[in-house]
Amino acid sequence: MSVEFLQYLFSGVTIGATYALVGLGFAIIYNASHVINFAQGEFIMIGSMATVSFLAMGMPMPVAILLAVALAVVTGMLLQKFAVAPAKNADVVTIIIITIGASILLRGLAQVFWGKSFHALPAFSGNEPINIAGATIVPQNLWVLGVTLVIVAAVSWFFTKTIIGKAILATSHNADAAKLVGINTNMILLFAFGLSALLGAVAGIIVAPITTTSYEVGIMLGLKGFVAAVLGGLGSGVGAIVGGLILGIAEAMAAGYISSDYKDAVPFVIILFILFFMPSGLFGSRGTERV
Amino acid sequence: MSLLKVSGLTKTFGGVHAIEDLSFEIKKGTIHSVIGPNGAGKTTLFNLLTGVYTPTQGAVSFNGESVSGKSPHYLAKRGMSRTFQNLQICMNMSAVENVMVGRHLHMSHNPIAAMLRLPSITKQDKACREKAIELMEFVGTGQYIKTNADAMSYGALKRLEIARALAAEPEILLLDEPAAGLNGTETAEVDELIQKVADSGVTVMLVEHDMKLVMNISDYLLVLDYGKKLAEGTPEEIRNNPAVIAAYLGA
Amino acid sequence: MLKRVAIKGAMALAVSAALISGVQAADTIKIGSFLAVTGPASFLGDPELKTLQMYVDKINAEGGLLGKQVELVHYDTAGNAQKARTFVKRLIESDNVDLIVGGSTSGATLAVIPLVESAKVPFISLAGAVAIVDPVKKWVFKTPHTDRMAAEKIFEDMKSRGFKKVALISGTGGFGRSGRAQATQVIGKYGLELVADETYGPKDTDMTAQLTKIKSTAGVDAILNFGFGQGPAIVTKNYKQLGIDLPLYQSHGVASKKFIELAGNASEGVRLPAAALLLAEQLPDSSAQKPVVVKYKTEYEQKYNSEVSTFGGHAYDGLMLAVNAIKKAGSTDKEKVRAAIESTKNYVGTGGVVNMSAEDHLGLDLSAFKILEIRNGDWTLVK
Amino acid sequence: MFEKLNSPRTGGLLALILAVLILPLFFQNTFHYDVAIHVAISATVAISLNLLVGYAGQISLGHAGFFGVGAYSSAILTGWDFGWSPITAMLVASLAVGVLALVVSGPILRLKGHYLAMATLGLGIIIAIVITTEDWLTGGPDGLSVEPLTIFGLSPQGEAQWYWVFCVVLIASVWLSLNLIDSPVGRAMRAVHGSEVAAQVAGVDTTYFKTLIFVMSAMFASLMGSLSAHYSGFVTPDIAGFHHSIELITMVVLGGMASVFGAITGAVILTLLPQMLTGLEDWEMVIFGLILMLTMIFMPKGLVPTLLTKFRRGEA
Repeated sequence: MSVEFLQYLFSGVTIGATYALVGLGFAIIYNASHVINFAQGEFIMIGSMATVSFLAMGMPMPVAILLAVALAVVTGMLLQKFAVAPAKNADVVTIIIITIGASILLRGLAQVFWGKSFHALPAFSGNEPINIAGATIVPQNLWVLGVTLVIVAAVSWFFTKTIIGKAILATSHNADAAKLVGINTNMILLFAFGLSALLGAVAGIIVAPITTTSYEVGIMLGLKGFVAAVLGGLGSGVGAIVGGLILGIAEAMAAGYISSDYKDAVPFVIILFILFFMPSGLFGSRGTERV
Repeated sequence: MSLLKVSGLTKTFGGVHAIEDLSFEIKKGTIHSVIGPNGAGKTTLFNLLTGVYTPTQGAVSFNGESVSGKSPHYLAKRGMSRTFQNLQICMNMSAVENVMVGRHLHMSHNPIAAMLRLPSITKQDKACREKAIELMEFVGTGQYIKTNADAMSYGALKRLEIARALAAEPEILLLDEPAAGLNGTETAEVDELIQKVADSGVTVMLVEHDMKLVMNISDYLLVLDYGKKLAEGTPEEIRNNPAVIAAYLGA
Repeated sequence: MLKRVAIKGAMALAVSAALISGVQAADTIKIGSFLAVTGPASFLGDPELKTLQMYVDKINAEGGLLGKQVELVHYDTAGNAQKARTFVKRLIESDNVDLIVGGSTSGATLAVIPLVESAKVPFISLAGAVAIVDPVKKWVFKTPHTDRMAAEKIFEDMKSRGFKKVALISGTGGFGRSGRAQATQVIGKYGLELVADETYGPKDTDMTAQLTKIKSTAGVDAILNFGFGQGPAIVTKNYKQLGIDLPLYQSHGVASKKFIELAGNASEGVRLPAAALLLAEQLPDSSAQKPVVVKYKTEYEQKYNSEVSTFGGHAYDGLMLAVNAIKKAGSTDKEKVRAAIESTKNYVGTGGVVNMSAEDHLGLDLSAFKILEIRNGDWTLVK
Repeated sequence: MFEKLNSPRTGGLLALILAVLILPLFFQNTFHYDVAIHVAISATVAISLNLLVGYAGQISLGHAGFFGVGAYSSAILTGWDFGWSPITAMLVASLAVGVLALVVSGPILRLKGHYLAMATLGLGIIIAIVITTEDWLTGGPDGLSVEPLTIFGLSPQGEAQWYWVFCVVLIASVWLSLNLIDSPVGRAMRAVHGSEVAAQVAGVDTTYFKTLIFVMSAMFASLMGSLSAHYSGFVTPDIAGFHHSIELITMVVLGGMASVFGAITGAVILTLLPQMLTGLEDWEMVIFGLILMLTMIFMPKGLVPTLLTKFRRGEA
């Protein structure tokens, strides 16, 4: 393996891990409510920008991070309660427009209260490059990977082992049946939005030291997260994570070996290609339509 | 002569046989019912016959032409029309427009002419609307002509679907549980309606749970059980068939 | 029924049309502006707008211009050139402005040039591309140094350090694209050779792949990055991460303290061409620019409590050029004001000393640029 | 007589023509004309997009891509390199877009719901990236200037003349769309939305009709892109971008899906609103986002259909 390849791989995996977390957020909400939340990217923004602003108020880093994540979770729940829930019977496109409206609103608020400039979070544990077989990474790359792994493990434990997790899954399979067996589906939806906001916020915070952040950072990351979720097959958690990693690595490889000009087009070319041959993504269910 | 001939028809979903090695024939001008317990594969059979599903194995021939694997709209063109167990009404359209969609095959599809609203189109459209109204009255939904489909009752929609299917002027009409969810009076009305349709020369294939209705109007019956043919014959023969009695009483 | 709805719609449209036509203000001098205050180029538009507002207020507090109050009419383009066109039409047609100072990005400026030319309104652009004033358009001027000058200044410095082979990396936004084109054009003049040419998107968050490619290109003597926004900061961080020990040059697109803040200690040793404004107090007392830049810097930082950038400086220069020209013309007659701007001589601004002429609507030469190096988290002049 | 006036084709069209004729009386300057022209351009594109999204039920989040290809093709083909006549360029561009749409429609239109949204979004973004990147042809992010429009030796001069051009185009497209919707083709299209399987068993070749409407709507967007490029004399990649696509679909959904006059209303609102919010400076986005959300939450069917239902109920 050449040094360049290894370097591209590291770079791809780091950014891919972010896409994966955001994609997982999309998948969780989609699973629970069949809604695509175009405001998902704003959770990334809220996580990182709120941390920046709490730090500026003089709070220690861990407190700032906790508060920022909490803020994102609350925002996510408010979004569900006041914007998505009232429109639950509306058309797919209508809900898309509502969440787009929400994302404009959140971006606007961030711009008013946190300003328009770019910010960098300090790295969690220094900036000294680490050399691995000739390729170099910074400690923050390891943070991104580590935190992503922990979160993915926690989420999968949550869905398979806890009551609330199972209830979310049940709701996603059949909301009416879930209601019948006594699951409070409203709470479940609220919870799903909160959880997905948490994932977005965490993703935003762990990459901000590498990528910098601003009130606009959510747009592109949100879109790529959506691509990751669809690539994996909407609603599949594993799919979203694999999808995110594939996108990140493909982007880095394309920039390295093909042309950096078209790097941003790569995820979209991949998704079109995949959808052309696998209309429900990599891990999507391919059931026959019932009539 | 037989209008529809099915031989060795098989459909599997993920290894499970929904229909297994099924063969039967339907004669022109008859009312042919398919009965069987829930999950026997009746709706799957309809979906296979009308091209909504593609058979895993076996052949379907319609008017002597092999049609297995053909698309629904191709089969419609050949004279096959159907209704659905779970309503498939276009709720974004008015009742009469739903029936007018049923006449699709008899209309011009030139988009340019349509956009320019050429006289040929308007003339044809007027005739189509009249025919649709006529059909709505025929099935007994005359009072809903200007109503939006989403404002109609379940029973009315069931009959609207039949009107839409008839609008195509089919040779064979497949009705999937036309009486499901209807009360006694409504069922009787549908019973009468099916008889009327058959009298007008259309071959009818029927899936129905209401045994009284089925025994009343059917010329032939096909009994399915777990995707396989259990019995076949006239109502009288079926009534006395020990296997059918066992299956129905045993269940 | 539908008709009623449609008529209501029409009435609503008419009312809104009346609304947006704005109230015709009394006898004021109107300066129009359209800036990218939000959007990806907001770090340009934001300080520009703040500067314009601050100094227009100041002028008014000091009694106005030609005895009249100055009114600033501003619209936010969010960096969208199509929006810029609509707003410039609004400025010219609806607000009847006497002159326009604005256009944060080259794309927005280039898109409105046909409009101001046909409406014959003096326009001082705050955007970088050389194409804005080359060829010269009668009504269009600009204050920022061109990207060509930046490239020339950088290559001059590289040449003086004996470099031969240059690796270029640039953003795919308007600024980076235009800079890349200019750099490729002028590089030959300095006997340098371009051996790598990489790009990154305006919202990209990782450039290690591109830099790895450059790192593995043989014989590179120095790296030049043309871009603005957060991109150059990430390039700088990634460059440090990869342990590349070649000299790194940035363009004038990073000339604000924000860059040092974002890139952190990775920015140590980075060189860039920039206006004297960034050095302010460090300038020798002999410099004619020193009093101007120190004054602007102090006033801006006091009022807004944030670090000054050269972009705000461009707006300052644009406004002052306009004010001086109106004073000189003694009226707001558009042709007279235009002629007055064109005859600007020895205006000492934050960007340098401006000498305009009919052939030169920028009026700056290479001496307006200094090569700076970042040391200990601050700008220092390279001797 | 009154019955006829109540119908969208007679009453609605008359009202629209009346509005178009009366509006210039309120215009004080060419900026007002410019805004009206932008409304007309957006409305026309939104109507054609509504045929696809509102009537046929196929989401497209990449329509600005087709608009952009039309605009750029016209800019390039009429430019000095080629020197084509604008009308030829416009038609060729639209045909090319039609072919492009036809080629991608096969795999794309098999998709449903969010998958279709993703695919169209991706397609639009790829088009925008190509336009931004291939600067030798397109001028890159800084854009390209466009030759003025000449048709049979006539060339619209100034906003007032262009206003009439675009209004005629708008009225024509309203008329054509209303005709189409109320025809066998239109019913087939709407049936695809209402119930794809019902349409199929009624003999509707759903693939054909989805493709037809997708291609038509793409070609229409391209034509409008060309026209608007000639009007503004300048094109930048923004017009092909993701934000423009979202803006167009928002017009359709906000105004009302499956409503021709809804699309126009959406275009009016989304064009005027930003102009009216300019005074709010930093709060512009907040207010805009809020209006968008509240409208859609409380009127999920969009403004025109919701208000119509209210009025009808009031009348009954």
